[in-house]
Amino acid sequence: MGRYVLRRFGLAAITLVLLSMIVFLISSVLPGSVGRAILGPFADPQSVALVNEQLGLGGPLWERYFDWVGGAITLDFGDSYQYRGAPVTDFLWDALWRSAKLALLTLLLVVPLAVAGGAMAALRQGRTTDRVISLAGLTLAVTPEFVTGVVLIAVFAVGLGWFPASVPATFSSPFDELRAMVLPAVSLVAVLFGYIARMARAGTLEALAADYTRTATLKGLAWGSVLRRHVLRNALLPTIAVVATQAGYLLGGLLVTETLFNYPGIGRLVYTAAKGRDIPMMMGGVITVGAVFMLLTLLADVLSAWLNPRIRLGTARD
Amino acid sequence: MSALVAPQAPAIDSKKTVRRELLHELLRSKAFLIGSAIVLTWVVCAIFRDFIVTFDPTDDNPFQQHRQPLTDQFLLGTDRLGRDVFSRVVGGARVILLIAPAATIIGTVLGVLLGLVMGYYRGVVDDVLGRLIEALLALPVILVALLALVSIGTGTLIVTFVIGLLFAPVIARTIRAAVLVERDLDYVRAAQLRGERGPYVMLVEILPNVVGPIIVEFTVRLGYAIFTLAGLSFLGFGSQPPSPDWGLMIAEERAVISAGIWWPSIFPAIAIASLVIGVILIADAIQAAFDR
Amino acid sequence: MSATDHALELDDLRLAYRVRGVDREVLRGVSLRVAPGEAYGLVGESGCGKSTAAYAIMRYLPGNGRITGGHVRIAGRDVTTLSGEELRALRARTVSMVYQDPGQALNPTIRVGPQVAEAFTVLGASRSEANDRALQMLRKVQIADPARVLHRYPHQLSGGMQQRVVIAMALASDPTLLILDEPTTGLDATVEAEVLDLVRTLRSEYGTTVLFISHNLGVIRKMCDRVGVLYAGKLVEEGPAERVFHDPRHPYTVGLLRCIPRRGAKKTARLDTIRGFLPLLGADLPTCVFVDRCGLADERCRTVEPPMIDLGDHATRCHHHERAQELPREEAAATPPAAATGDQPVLRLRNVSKTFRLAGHDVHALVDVSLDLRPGETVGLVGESGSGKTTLARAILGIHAPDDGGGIELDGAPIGATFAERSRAQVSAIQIVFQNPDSALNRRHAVRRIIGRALKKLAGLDGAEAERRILALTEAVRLTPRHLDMRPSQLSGGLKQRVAIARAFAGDPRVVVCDEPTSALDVSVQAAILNLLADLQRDRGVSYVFISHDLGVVRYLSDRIAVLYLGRLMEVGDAESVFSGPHHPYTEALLSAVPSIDGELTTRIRLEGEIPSATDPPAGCVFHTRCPRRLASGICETAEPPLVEVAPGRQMRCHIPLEELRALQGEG
Amino acid sequence: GSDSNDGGPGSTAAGEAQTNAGTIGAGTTEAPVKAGGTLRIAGIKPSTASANADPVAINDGGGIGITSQVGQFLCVSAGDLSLKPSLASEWTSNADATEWTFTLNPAAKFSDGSPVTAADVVATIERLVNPDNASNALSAFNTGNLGPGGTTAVDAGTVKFTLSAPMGSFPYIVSSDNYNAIILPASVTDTTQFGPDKIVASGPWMIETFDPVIGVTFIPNPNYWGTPVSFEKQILSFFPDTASEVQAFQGGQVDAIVTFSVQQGQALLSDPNTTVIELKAATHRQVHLRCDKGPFADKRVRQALAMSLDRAAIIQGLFQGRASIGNDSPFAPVFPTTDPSVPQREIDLDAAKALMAEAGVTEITTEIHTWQNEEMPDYAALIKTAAEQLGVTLDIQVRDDYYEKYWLPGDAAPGSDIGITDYGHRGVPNVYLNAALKSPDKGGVWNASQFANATYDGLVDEYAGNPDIQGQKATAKKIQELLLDETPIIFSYFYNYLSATTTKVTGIETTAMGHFYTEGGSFTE
Ligand SMILES: Nc1ncnc2c1ncn2[C@@H]1O[C@H](COP(=O)(O)OP(=O)(O)OP(=O)(O)O)[C@@H](O)[C@H]1O
Ligand SMILES: Nc1ncnc2c1ncn2[C@@H]1O[C@H](COP(=O)(O)OP(=O)(O)OP(=O)(O)O)[C@@H](O)[C@H]1O
Ligand SMILES: [Mg+2]
Ligand SMILES: [Mg+2]
Repeated sequence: MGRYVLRRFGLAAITLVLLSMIVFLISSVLPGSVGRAILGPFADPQSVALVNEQLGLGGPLWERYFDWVGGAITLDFGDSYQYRGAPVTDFLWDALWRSAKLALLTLLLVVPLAVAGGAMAALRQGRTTDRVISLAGLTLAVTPEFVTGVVLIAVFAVGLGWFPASVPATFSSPFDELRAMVLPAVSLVAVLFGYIARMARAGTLEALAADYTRTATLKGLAWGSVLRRHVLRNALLPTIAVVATQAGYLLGGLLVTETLFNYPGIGRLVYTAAKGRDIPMMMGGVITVGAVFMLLTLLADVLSAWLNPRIRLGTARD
Repeated sequence: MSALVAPQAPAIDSKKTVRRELLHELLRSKAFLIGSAIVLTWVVCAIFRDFIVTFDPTDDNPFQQHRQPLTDQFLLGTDRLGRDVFSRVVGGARVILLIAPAATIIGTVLGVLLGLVMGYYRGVVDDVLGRLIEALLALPVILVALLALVSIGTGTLIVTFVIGLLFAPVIARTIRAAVLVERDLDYVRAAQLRGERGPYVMLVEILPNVVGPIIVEFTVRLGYAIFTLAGLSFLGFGSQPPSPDWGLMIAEERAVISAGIWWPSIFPAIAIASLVIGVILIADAIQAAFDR
Repeated sequence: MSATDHALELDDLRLAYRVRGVDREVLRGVSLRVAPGEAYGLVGESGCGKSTAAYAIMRYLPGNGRITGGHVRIAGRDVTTLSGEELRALRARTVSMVYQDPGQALNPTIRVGPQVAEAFTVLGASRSEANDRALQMLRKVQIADPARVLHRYPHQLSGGMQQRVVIAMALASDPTLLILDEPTTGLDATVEAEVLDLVRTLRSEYGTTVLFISHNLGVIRKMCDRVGVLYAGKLVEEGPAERVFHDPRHPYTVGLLRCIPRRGAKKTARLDTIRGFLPLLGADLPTCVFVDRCGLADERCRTVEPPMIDLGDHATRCHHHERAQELPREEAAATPPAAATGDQPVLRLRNVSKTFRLAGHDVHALVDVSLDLRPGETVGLVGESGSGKTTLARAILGIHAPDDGGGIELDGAPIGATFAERSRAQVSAIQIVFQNPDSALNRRHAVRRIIGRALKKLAGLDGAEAERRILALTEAVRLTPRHLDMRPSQLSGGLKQRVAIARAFAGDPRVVVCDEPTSALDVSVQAAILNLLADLQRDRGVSYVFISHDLGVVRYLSDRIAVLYLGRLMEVGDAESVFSGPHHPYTEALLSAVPSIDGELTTRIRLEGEIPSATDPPAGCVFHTRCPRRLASGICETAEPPLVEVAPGRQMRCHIPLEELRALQGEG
Repeated sequence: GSDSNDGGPGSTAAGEAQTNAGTIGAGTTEAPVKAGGTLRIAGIKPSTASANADPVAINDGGGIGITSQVGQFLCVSAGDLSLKPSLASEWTSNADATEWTFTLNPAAKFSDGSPVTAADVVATIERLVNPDNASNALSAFNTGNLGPGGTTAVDAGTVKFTLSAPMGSFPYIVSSDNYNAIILPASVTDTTQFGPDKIVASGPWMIETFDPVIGVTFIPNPNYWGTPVSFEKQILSFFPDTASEVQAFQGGQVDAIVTFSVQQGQALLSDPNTTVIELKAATHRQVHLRCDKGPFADKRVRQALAMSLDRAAIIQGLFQGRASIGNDSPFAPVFPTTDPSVPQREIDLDAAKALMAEAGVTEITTEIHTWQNEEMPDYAALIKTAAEQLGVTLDIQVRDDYYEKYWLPGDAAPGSDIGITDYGHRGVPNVYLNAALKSPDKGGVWNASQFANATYDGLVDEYAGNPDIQGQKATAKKIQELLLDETPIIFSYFYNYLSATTTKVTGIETTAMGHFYTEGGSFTE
């Protein structure tokens, strides 16, 4: 198990380095002048040249990359271009924390719902309940989040006025904050529900068809205990991995949702940084998203490995 | 070890009947029928656009009757420039049904080749490419697409290529898994044992056996291509105005939903959702048919 | 007889699976009775409905399965009408079941202890009581160190131990009826023998009624008092085991028995087969179910359904039961002349070792194997699972390069370690027939293409010449040109294996490695393939390295036998002398584990413990940890015996002199 | 503040004619006011340059929205385009308008209690005119002919600006029109962290918290020298676009929107609970046509294209009429110096086609570039449609890197044959006349159409140097006619500047540049 975790960590580290290279390459071909991007269209050419010089945008690519990596190892992603002088990390942690809160709320809502829904669909396989849950999940999962979001805003924020349409700068109470996060969270729940429910359904079906379930049933166990002790336990293993993967995506991926609801999370941070040619911010954000994603995947792997004695204890025989 | 395998008696099915069997399976699936009906509707819209639309989807009738609600003349109302929403929604089908399949084909071809090479050769090739793919997959596709588009600029062609390239790793991963299973089968060994070279084994021996996963993967990715392209258009990284692009239409008109002007944005939203759902329903049914 | 007298009674049981909207009949009215305390064996080819019958008894059917008629009574109670709760109670207390693949039957995420204890808690035991009784039960099934096993996860146990755990759970409720569905299929012969011994012991102890399902006639004979032969969902013959095996009265039973290589049979005598195939699921069979495959069938058989004819204690469903044993042979009985074997070895392995380097440890899969193979000769390779048979085969083929220091010679000249380093002639000279014909053939290629491509690559043939050779090969493997345009999915397992054989023979090989070529096939098909291999050897003078678990098959086909244990050759010798003894203690144990349909009772030589790991083989003689004849002197624990020639053409790796072995085994 | 208005002979403010500042909708309420409360304002997320609210760097409404709360100018360019005193109580110039003297209001204090002195003004202005500071105000001061060293303190309360050339409307250059020019204490040397460091200034509000991503909270300046504010707190939240602002406003999360567009703010225009503040302004879009090369080098083609546009319809369609028609010169109707007698260019397809024929052009295919901002892509679509009738095919390219690549032709930038650029409001048209249209080597630093015309350059110098409004008007007529003929840039419309508050808020004043003055505002009961 220790070896396994170590190995996975090593691989994740390599992947992260590769990711940083890819992103660095992409960002190094960003068009136009950074100085122009910072100072805006009407700035004097003289000023633009000055800023370009200040930012030290010279030197060969690999040299700049190693400079960057040197900092990144100590979690110093340099100073932001757009928030001149301010360290990128100040923004990153705030945005990450906010995204994490949103992600957490989303997961708290979606996981129990989707797992229960998926398991229920599996138990009623082929019947109406299954059809309804599967179809609804599928439909929600493939409906772009901005479509769901727009509808949610129109109905619950503008129409009924139950929840804010966007996230204000400050909150008078944690309750207010929670209320503001409901709509973005729900639009994310809609997207995730289908994935997780599908996974839970497949896992449950597999466990239901497994020989050990047959053993348990033929042992004369009550159906309830068969489900609890034998089916669900094994069915949830693959679901854990999906949840973690989706959590990773939540943090960075749903920049569309964050933009739509004006939620200052890390997705929007990267998006605005990219549009504003704020390369340090963009690099920092992308690497953070990637690292968090990998960490969560790793965690999920380790967790499912730990829950799965075959991996935890190693295979005694082959 | 000796697990007994049922000696299926010389089955009656020939090559043709295998396909017919699959088709029958699909035609019996409600999901497939509904999905096909939806997709077909949009395909018809795309192909016969000029016979269906009542106005030129791009630029007829500006300002004459902007933001008109639904009437007999304007079936789905008009938008802020007085353009017929119905015509634009119908015209939008052509936009998406050109670029989404194109992007998916690029991704599938690349992904399949990559998956074959990785799965077949394993070893260093697989490790290196695998890490690269892992690295790319650590970020949501839409985020990477955005970075790429910001760097190299937008445009239909570029977006198509970027999405294709970004889908390749995902597809490669699936195909690789299928190839890994195949390459451990004895027929591959038998081919190697008579001195076949790598490309022959991959393309002639293995490829035909992973057609199932490829078809499934293609349809699933097609659904997500539509999804992603719409998202990019919504963020302003897709087709250029005045192209009747659904994502763009929603982005342009979403602000006025609250003013009660819902038709210019809700209809494209329904269009996107229905097309993606249609494609995914088909993908689901195909997968189920292959799994059986 | 009143119904309550039977532990189990099936009364015209009919069952159908719904496939693509159509009900397909699987059980076509099965009636049988099992008396309390009796062991009843159910045999039949794969797919004839054995497992279906077992699950019908438990009323545990897949969603598309439905009992369409008849009754199942267990101790007089009709299972088909029980309520859910009654059914649960019945499963908990009265019937238990053990099935194939124990590894899958145990929940991988729960420790063995709680899983066994569950069987007691459903009976109302408290938790601690259940734990105690679980421990007792594990002792009963003779698991070594049961207290520790309780805390293990299933995957940490060997297959044999897993099956013991499953049996322990099954016997927990002291059931009146125990159903065993192929409980040993998939286990090694040595392990199988132990499990069967255990079942016998427990049965005599508990007096449980047993329904034993197997396709292996030897196992059934060993385990059962009575047998029923199932064919296409119908019981075609039933009676006391001895009578059914000695005086079969149904052509199907007769055919089945003829397919099996009997002790003493050699490849020079051809085996018989059963023509045709099992009818398709749900096929319309209005009269005798076997009529299409029967050599005795006449007009009556085609028009009148034979009833179950009572022959006193023995019953058969055949109009011609008196003539059953006169069933004409399907294969020409003519004894083909033996192939000439040359003296100069065609293939020579010199000190071949193979070490797999896994993360952290080395697996010594082959250690210093030297072996000669003469032209036209078959060397049978036997050994338990994991002993290195496949690894040896792969080393010969050049799939695995052997470790440095060893080498392979073809016709006296060394050849490349891997196939990539061999010339085309060398590659063509050594070919293989795989175990599983399903995966050995490309599902997407037609037979013509499969064979044609092999001809092109191995024989360098193209065009008309290739076409001619394709037809010749097709004929040689008893396929018809009609088959050439089919794809594997359209062929049965036996036909597929013929295609695979044709492919292997495309380049006129000198040596063909057969890695369990028949273990995936039913006995009737197996017989045909064995005949084919023998014919080809005779006609072409090819040499075989023949690997099989089935010692009967190996004995039938082989001229010489090599016994592998932990990657080492323990014994090599002439087939007859290896089988007749004296044997290496390991060979002795292997032989004694085989249940035979001839019913000769040999004393079981039990192997202690489990096969050690190839990563960390024991010091001294690698077999000493399990050897029943281990010397008291302690030399076995310290010194590894060399492989020495103990008699002309006979090598053995044992500290015990041959004479002493002869004496020991003679008196046993 | 002081009541004195229009100090000096060169003052250009003319409050009477074009005043249209005011409110529309149901908002003109006389309800009793209520002191206190937190005012929540929605603003667009500041641009990259404005992110830290550095007064030297800010370049957009987002930045102005912050600095105008905490800082003050020498004078204010009001909604009606008149100049009003602020830190300076009066200003005068010498006869040829090359020397301007400003008298500071002695009551003016910074929020730390220290008085605003001439030294502070000199330090602030010198920082802005210094080319080494990458100041966003450089072009403005270039237009105003003020360079480094031109600002001097006469005494503690008097500042003198010495110009390199006459500039009749110079006070606008140091007014709120030049939004970078808020006066900071001389002790401030580095303004780059203005927001985060909460640097002291003289306005009614002080920064309490500053988050460049989320927004800014303000508390009242205890040492404010003007009328104390009524609100007890003010929160400015940043939004990525108008659509989100409108949603937040409708959902009740904010009380005011700094500015919104007709297109995106449709819902507000008809909402009875909303007060819409509307100002006529000079805000516009320039459709530049390359004069030096390419398909539009022939002025007849340019004229034809300009003639193909149905401006009335455009204004109706894009702004529901809330805009003034443009006549292809920067002289917006709102400017007092604009001569309305110059005939308006109308749609005339026949004449346009005739011009094309005369120029011998039958078919043109090129790209029209712009960026994703408000109605600009739509405007491009309309131009495309109109142009098609003349055989001109325009492929629309909405690009993020418009300014880097397609606006001005340069070393690495191809520029564009035709493009659409957004220009903000100014109190006087001088910047438009100079930067956008003067020959590139004569100060036309934003000359996207590469228009070079010596007569024009001369006329603009004459216009700028003339301190008298009637004299300016005469020159303006010549400029208008010249530009109408040459048509280097199409000016179709100047749209009105819209802000919104809920009806519960009164007394807010805005400028079309993005200043949002809450000093006199309060909640109603
Ligand atoms: N759920 C099912 N649906 C449809 N057909 C089934 C189902 N289960 C089994 N069958 C088919 O029913 C037939 C009998 O199956 P069964 O498992 O009872 O055979 P068996 O005699 O136990 O064979 P084996 O020796 O391979 O275990 C086979 O042809 C099998 O393919
Ligand atoms: N590729 C491999 N990597 C590591 N170990 C291997 C590999 N192949 C075989 N082994 C190990 O080598 C030993 C011999 O395996 P081999 O497959 O030759 O046994 P076998 O006699 O053919 O068994 P079976 O009867 O189960 O087919 C086993 O311990 C096995 O685990
Ligand atoms: Mg079975
Ligand atoms: Mg093997």
